[in-house]
Amino acid sequence: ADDKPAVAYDLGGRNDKSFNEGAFMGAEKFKADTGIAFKDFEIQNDGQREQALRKFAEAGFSPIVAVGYSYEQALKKVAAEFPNTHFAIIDMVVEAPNVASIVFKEQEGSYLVGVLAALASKTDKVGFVGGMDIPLIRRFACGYVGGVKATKSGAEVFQNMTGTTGEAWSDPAKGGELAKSQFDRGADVVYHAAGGTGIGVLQAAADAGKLGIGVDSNQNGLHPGKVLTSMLKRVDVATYNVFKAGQDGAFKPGVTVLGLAEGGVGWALDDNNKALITPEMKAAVDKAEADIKAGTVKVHDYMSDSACPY
Amino acid sequence: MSGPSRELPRWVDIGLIPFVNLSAAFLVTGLVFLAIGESPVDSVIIMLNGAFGYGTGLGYTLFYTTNFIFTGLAFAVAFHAGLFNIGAEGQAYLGGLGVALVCLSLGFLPMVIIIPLAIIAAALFGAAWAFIPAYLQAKRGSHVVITTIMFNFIASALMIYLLVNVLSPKGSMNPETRTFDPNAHLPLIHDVLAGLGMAVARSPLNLSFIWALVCAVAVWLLLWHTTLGYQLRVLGANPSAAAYAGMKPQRLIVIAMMISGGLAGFLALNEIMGASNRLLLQFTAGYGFVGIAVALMGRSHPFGIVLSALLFGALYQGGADLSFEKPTITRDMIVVVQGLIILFAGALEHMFRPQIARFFASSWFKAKEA
Amino acid sequence: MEWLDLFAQIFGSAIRVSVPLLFACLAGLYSERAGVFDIGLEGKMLVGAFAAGTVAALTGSAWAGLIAAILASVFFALIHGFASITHRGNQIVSGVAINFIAAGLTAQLGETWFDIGGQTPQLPNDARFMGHAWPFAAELRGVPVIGQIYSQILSGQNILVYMAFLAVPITWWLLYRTRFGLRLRAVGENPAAVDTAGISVPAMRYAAVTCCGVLCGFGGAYLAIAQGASFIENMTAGKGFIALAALIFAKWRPIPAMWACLLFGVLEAVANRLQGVPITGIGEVPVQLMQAVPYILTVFLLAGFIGHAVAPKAGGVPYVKEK
Amino acid sequence: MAAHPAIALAHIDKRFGPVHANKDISLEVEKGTIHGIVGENGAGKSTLMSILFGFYQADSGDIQVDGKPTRIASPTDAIKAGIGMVHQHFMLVGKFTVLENIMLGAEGGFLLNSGRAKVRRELERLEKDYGLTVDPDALIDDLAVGLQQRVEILKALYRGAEVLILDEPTGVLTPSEAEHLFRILRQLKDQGKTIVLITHKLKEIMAITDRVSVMRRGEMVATLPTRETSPEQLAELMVGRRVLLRVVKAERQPERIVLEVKNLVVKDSAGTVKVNGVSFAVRAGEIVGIAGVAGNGQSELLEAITGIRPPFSGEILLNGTPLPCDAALARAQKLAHVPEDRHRLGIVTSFDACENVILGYHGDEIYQRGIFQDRRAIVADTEKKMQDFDVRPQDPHLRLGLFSGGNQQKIVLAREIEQDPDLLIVGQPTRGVDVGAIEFIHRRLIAMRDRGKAVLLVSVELDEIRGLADRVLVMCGGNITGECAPETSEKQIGLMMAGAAA
Ligand SMILES: Nc1ncnc2c1ncn2[C@@H]1O[C@H](COP(=O)(O)OP(=O)(O)OP(=O)(O)O)[C@@H](O)[C@H]1O
Ligand SMILES: Nc1ncnc2c1ncn2[C@@H]1O[C@H](COP(=O)(O)OP(=O)(O)OP(=O)(O)O)[C@@H](O)[C@H]1O
Ligand SMILES: [Mg+2]
Ligand SMILES: [Mg+2]
Repeated sequence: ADDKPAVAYDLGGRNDKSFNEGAFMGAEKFKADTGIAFKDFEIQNDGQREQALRKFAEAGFSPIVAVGYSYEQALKKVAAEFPNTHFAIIDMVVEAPNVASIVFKEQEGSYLVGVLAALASKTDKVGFVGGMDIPLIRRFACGYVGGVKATKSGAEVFQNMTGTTGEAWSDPAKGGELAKSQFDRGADVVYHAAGGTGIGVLQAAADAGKLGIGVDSNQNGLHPGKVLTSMLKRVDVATYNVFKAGQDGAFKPGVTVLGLAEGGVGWALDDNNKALITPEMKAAVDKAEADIKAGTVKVHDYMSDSACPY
Repeated sequence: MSGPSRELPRWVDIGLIPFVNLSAAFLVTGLVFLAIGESPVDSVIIMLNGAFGYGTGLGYTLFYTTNFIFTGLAFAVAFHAGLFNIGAEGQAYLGGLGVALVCLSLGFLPMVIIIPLAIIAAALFGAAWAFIPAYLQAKRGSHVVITTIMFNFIASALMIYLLVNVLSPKGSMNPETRTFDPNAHLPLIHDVLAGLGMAVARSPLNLSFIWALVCAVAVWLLLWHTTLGYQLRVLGANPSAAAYAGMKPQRLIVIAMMISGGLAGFLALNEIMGASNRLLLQFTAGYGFVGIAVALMGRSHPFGIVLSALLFGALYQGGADLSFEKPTITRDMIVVVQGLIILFAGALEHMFRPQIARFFASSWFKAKEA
Repeated sequence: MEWLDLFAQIFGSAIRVSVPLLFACLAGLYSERAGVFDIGLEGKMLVGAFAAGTVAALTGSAWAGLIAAILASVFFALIHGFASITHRGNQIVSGVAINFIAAGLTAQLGETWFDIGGQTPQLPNDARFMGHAWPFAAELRGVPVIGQIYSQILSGQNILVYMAFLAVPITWWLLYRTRFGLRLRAVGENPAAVDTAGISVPAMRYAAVTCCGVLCGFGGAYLAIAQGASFIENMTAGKGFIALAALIFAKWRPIPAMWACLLFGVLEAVANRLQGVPITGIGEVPVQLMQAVPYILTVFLLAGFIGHAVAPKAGGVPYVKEK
Repeated sequence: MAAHPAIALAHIDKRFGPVHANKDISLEVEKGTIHGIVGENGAGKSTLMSILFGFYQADSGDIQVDGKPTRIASPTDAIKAGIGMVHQHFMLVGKFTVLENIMLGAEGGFLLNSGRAKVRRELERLEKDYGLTVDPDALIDDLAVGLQQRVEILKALYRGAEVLILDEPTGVLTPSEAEHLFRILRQLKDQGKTIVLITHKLKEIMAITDRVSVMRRGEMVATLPTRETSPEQLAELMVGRRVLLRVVKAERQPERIVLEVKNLVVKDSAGTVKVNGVSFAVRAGEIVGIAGVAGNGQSELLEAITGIRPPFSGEILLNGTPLPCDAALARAQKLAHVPEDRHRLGIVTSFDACENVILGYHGDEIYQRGIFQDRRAIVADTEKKMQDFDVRPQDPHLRLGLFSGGNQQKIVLAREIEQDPDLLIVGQPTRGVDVGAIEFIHRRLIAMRDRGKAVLLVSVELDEIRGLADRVLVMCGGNITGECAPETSEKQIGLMMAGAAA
């Protein structure tokens, strides 16, 4: 069959500087590498998820990458209707013979930036601003706290969630306010896992002369010198791999878990933040990374028991 | 004694003027298309094809139409009673809660029992949410426009709370309920027709479409063929006359708003019980507000409402296809078009009337003198 | 001592949060006091925010952004005026239309022009209104009460914050001490009286909706280029409606409008701050409840349980001379 | 003529859609005189004066003020030309003070402060010159109508009006307030001001004007020196033919009591007492008329009896049983009601005639078929009533607003009378109705009486009361100030209307 890959983004949209943008970058890279064009679609409301997937399938696209756990129900339905089309979903497990599920060990990446945050903090107080309050984001938070506490056991971590609905992903003003309230309480580094809302968090950090930590994509460049690092969640790699497998006729259904060892998560070091990362910090985070890969340090997965032991 | 000289012919009033208003809205829309560098003509073709050109598209069009019939009727009933209910959004939201509670808790019952129960629940919950603003308007004179706006927001907060903290299964990422048992799914039209040996394309179009048409007829009968409807219309046209005639305005206000809220609640039958089969956040997606435009376009008459709901349904579905085909056009464009229609067909409905009236007055004269 | 700090922090946050509410609320005040109801505050702020974000990004100037925001918002205000003053359309319907058009158009144009998900580009600091610390703010931070108020609340805000609070006495003065205000209030109470006094009712009402547009423009600019650093789709997120609630809560008067906005601001700041923190005796208050409080309060007020809000008499009714 | 007339209107023409409100009207008003304008409702008096004041634009015609051709395109122009107007409905802002109302539009600068002082000074002067006393800091809403009217006059004088137009100024006044007003008007005239006075009350015309113009159906039919005319002549000019002031009716003996009102107290929505402990009875076979200046509690009395407004205290008995405050139950107990204000209460102008014919009786069994309304029965009933009352056009499906005023009133009367009630309550039965229809309506009312029904009639037209009623009750200030026979002289009744005990 001729190769017609497609991506359906989540509500944040293709250019959210974060999660969805990762998928877009992966698809773009695939296009650049192979010359094969792809089609993508930004939904505007929940009702369109099913319609978008069905339209892609009807038009003969395959593989189709659904970006985000919210596609679960829609994908279940549509995948059953189109058994010969290949689908992939990110951040969620959908069990169907024609669906590949890709999930990440966000806790591991978050642990690493937690280590960096603890070392960079002068006040021994750091913050976390989540987007929508869901188990997935708690998993980020928990890994982060783990990293901080492992580095400075006395450090304090403030946690805020922006909201409980989809809008929590796109409310930068609120994100900024939450970050400021954490700065007021003494925090000097704040990590966000809040999609578009996080733009406000990083902005507030930059405005206040504190440090932010980006998420998903490399956000170091948003405020050079003001973003300590970014927790990378390689949605781009995942998307690329799905497309590539589709091209090679090697589509593999089932669950793929991408952690540190698999290169699915990590932290970003580039020109924008290299002045912020001291050699000691780099050494510490490299060690933590090695420990996790080796299995000597196990980062707790919040979603395994809905609890965070740190 | 002269005849009805100031009157415009009826077809002008309910046909030509809305058509002219609509054309103005589409004209401006065309300009917006040009402004973003898209051909309006191409876009219209894509939209028409998307809305009517193939089975699934038509199914979606009618699916959206169903929503608009419900919210349009909801607005119209209150409007005839002189009440401006812009709370359909919240009432529909609560209607969803009613439907979900029935479907979640009674999913083991046979479908023939669940469906009427869900209809009742949708109406009751929607009506209950309309009751408070109605009561406050009737007894305390708080303006229903403002209170229903406030109640939209309160409904939203309440539903978020319930979905996040009470209704969503543990460990789930989305604040939404589990999927209902199959018995509690409204049959999809394509499944029903398949059962009858007719193959039509898949779409979320479901039995609530029929229910919407039934409601339209029922509203028509209610308003123009029952004493209650008569009283509601008197209340709307001349509240003092209603008091003079011994009607109970306070009670009528509450009744009108509750009927309105109940109709809005039916939106949930289509969206929740028919399409998504689970209760989710913000499923009302602005349909309640668009209902105002639908009703105004349809001159607050059920049959007009069905037609204008079809127009808005086509716009929705055609717009979805358009944004799918043309990456530069987002769904927001459809929001713009809706806004323009509301503006021209609603707020500016009198703009072209004097000119049209003058035209007819003059040709009237000519005909008379000839 | 610590609770004083907490108080200062919450209040500082409340001020930042209440600024867009205050702009929109005063905007609505001009319009509604003149008898033109406006539920399109939300939409006008949104186009203001979009214009500000766009122009500030293109020119690199915050002031150019502000002017653009005002112009765009006034344009939409004039559409509302055209429908409800010139053509005597239904003001509620017109407001709904404005909100729809604004929401759709900003997102679509943002997407068309910038292609970054309906946003405008991230602004550098010198294209924004930045806060400036007042002299000795840092030094006085430790001084209880006065120092805290000075350094954490008064100092360090951006210029639009000061403008918002300055707009309150100005509005009061205009409304109650000038010819313009007298006529504006009269036209919202009895337009026929204004008409027979030889004053043009449409002109007064257009002037009022223009004021409304200007202030909504300020509110939008604040969101996009002062508090935030770009326009983001639907970034007003219901603030226009909270402002409307505040306006009713203030019974359409400027000084109480400020208190109402601050009250709603404090509610949000407290909600942000207390998130997830159980309160002794009550347990954890759901954030949703906190978010709904402004609306619930307004309903209570409208129901006459806390005072009584009487709208301007001619509000919402088009003025028809030859009936 | 030596001096120019203060006002000269020439060939003024004005249409409102199909209504030809002013047809080629010319009028001259001498300087320093009081000029009366009379005419039936809808004759076009207000329209003409609104054109002079620039509130409406004439379709054609010219205006001269003080001999100079003047274009009056807006009230501003009129004010500049020295014309002031006191409208039929006051143009005041209720929530403003007297001072602010007077300033509005003449603030004298951007800031209010300086203007305020000037208004105060000016008010003091006007008070001294004309005895026009009002508290400048009182809220308009708190003032009695008479004082509100004074504010309107002050507004005009403050703006330097030389010509003052008053549109039905006494309709809302008590006789003593009206007397006070006339004193002020005479004083103004003595100071050289010109006054145009619109009124329905021929007595007032005779009492105060120097010249009088009569309008009929949009036309100016005559302008006469008041000295040389009589009320009879004016009435004839107004309606276009001789008016029968007497209605022919046979003697009848009243029978049992149908309606009994005991110590009724009614308050309005603001809480002021409007009916102050009124008692009376109406018997079968008699028409009881209630006379009085509009606004003396008659409306509230009717509303209380018919169940629209809950009484504060007192008792209302119909056929011996207490009448609950419920318009529907009152109808069920055979009480019919033709309301005073037809447009506000009696009809729904946007509905078809047949839908108006069931108003109030919409629940009646004959209009129902199962759970639905029986459209056919309703239309048939409407056709019958239209025929009986000679309603034209005889189209049950025509929108009521498209019938003329007289025909609208006939539809209301048909609806109420044909119910064959025991008690008919009628307010202003012939307001805005032409003479032909007046006679018809009067005959139907008398026929009711002759069938042994009780009729309670409220009208501001003394002639109508005296012509129809078997007994006359006079109301003033919420009290019944007297009862008299219809033959009692107008002067005597007038005295009672002013509050003097009989
Ligand atoms: N603004 C208007 N629009 C349409 N028709 C109007 C308007 N004003 C007056 N008319 C019509 O013009 C005619 C003359 O009205 P006008 O008010 O001048 O009568 P009037 O002599 O003052 O009556 P009244 O004694 O009842 O005050 C009436 O038929 C009336 O219905
Ligand atoms: N506001 C209006 N809108 C539409 N048509 C009107 C309006 N006012 C009057 N008409 C039309 O003009 C005609 C004349 O109305 P008008 O009230 O002047 O009648 P009339 O000659 O005074 O009759 P009557 O003596 O029965 O009152 C009516 O038949 C009616 O159809
Ligand atoms: Mg008049
Ligand atoms: Mg007439």
